[in-house]
Amino acid sequence: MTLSDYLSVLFLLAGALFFLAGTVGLLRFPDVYTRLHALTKADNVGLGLIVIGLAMQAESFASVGKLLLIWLLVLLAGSSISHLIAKKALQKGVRMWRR
Amino acid sequence: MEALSLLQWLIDGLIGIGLLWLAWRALFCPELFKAIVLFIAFGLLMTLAWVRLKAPDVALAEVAIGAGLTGALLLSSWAKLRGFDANKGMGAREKNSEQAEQKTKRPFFHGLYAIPLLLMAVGLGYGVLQLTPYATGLSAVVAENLDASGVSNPVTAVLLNFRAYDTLLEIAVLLLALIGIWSLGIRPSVREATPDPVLDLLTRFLTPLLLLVSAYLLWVGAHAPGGAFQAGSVLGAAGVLLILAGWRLPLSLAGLPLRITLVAGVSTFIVVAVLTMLGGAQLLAFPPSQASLIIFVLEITATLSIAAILAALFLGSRPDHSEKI
Amino acid sequence: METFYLALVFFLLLNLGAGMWRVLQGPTAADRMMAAQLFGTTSVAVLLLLGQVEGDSALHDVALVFALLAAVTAVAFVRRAWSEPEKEHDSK
Amino acid sequence: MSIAILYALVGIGLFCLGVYALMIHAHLLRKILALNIMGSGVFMVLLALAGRTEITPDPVPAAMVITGIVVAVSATALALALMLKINAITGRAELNDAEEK
Repeated sequence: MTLSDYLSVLFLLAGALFFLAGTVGLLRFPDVYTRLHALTKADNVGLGLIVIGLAMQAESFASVGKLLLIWLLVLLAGSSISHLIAKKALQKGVRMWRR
Repeated sequence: MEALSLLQWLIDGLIGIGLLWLAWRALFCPELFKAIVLFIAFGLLMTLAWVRLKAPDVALAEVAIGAGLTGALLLSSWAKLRGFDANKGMGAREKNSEQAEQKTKRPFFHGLYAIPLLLMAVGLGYGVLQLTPYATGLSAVVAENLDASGVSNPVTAVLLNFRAYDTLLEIAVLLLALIGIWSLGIRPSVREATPDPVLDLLTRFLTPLLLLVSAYLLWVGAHAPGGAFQAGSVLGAAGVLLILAGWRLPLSLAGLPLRITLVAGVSTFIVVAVLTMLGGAQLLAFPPSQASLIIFVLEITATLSIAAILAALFLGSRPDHSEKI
Repeated sequence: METFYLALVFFLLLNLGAGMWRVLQGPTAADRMMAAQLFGTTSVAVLLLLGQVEGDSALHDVALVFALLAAVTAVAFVRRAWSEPEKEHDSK
Repeated sequence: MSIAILYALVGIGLFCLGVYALMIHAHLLRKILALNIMGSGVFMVLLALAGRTEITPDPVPAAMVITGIVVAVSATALALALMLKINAITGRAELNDAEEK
């Protein structure tokens, strides 16, 4: 195992951790808005870290480019969709959680 | 090595159990909307199963159609159904789903149905277990003739050369489904409100990307997973996205130009089929020297037709009548 | 390395199973759809990892199409299926 | 038993679940979901049996399944349109043959 292998393992583990955090948040948080917050962590950071980890192992720049494209796409789509869901939920009067 | 194969089994076991569980919940949970979301999730997991079965071509098709188009179709039909119930008044809103639920509460008869089905499952399972554990099927035959087919991806070779008649009939079936829907004379839904700026931006970004990916899949299909179906369904998804964002085909294009696009795939196929027969060969048997070119032409027209048909299937009503509500 | 990737895939799949609870539980339609969204992103990660294990770059294409089409489904949800009010008050 | 056989058994399970749901549900949207799941089960059996090799799997079933997936989506679209039409005419998304009503 070379240094880049260790680094990539590190990134991948960190990514998996964010996915776990996202899932736990989705299950445990009290309302739509906080759950959205948890979901976007998994979407953006979790997948981003996994993409970085895999990009270190990629053979060609083309495949690194494709990996980054996938990440950017999920980033853009995920955040727009989250915005739309949150806005719709506010319009509909889905209650916000208060302690 | 031991840990590796154990992990493989765990992953496949999890996917298999997940598929069965999702199917069960999607079919037997009381709420329709929940059932649809579960079915979408089922389609996504199905994609992973195809990948595990080493069929990336099928995974691509499943992802574009099973996960994308079927989900959008089901969601929009559900919304129309609900909107219809809502129009009839508050009392009727939940009627549909509740009736469905009441009907499932007849366990005695349903238990009787389950017995022959269980027997059938056991019989089929026994049959599968009796099969030889290793079989190569037709892969050797395909590999032998791959050089003469004009492409190097075996699945594309089968779809557009060896069994091109399947594809011919398949595009015809798509067209028939569309004719069926159009002949139902469904009233178009009321024009939607202008999209939110963020959705507008997302659409403007996604549509060119969908076009690009579609063209890429068409090109890559000759030597790697991809091809006319996948490209066509991705292109069709671009159409669905535009329809969702409130865009409609301009009326000047909704007449003849649209119809020509819809039938382009099947008519090119028929012309090629007739020409090959006139050339003294069998139906759709391409001469190896020209096979590559013929497949290229067929794939392009098939992609355009499949995309147009899928988008039109999603729209549901005839686009040239959409203004007369 | 391969074992590690597969272990990661297994872990992510377990995550998916846990996330399914939110689809079943709801309570609003948005919650269910969000869980499906997480399902999509996790599957993209799984596809990328499997692509690395099998050395098959075609799986990157599958992941790309997956990300694109998941967005289309989500748009369908926001534009069509969730236009009805959640509670009993009618806006139309 | 190999992984391919595992998936073939899952496919049989999906098919039977689909048939059962098709028989007991009255709501047409459920029936359409059931038909789709039956189809997925059949595709899975086909591809699993094609995957019974160490080398690259048989491409012919894969091509057939791709065709099948596209046909399934067009059939689903037609079925959904028919369901909406039935709902518009009778007010219920169900077929009332041999009804109590």
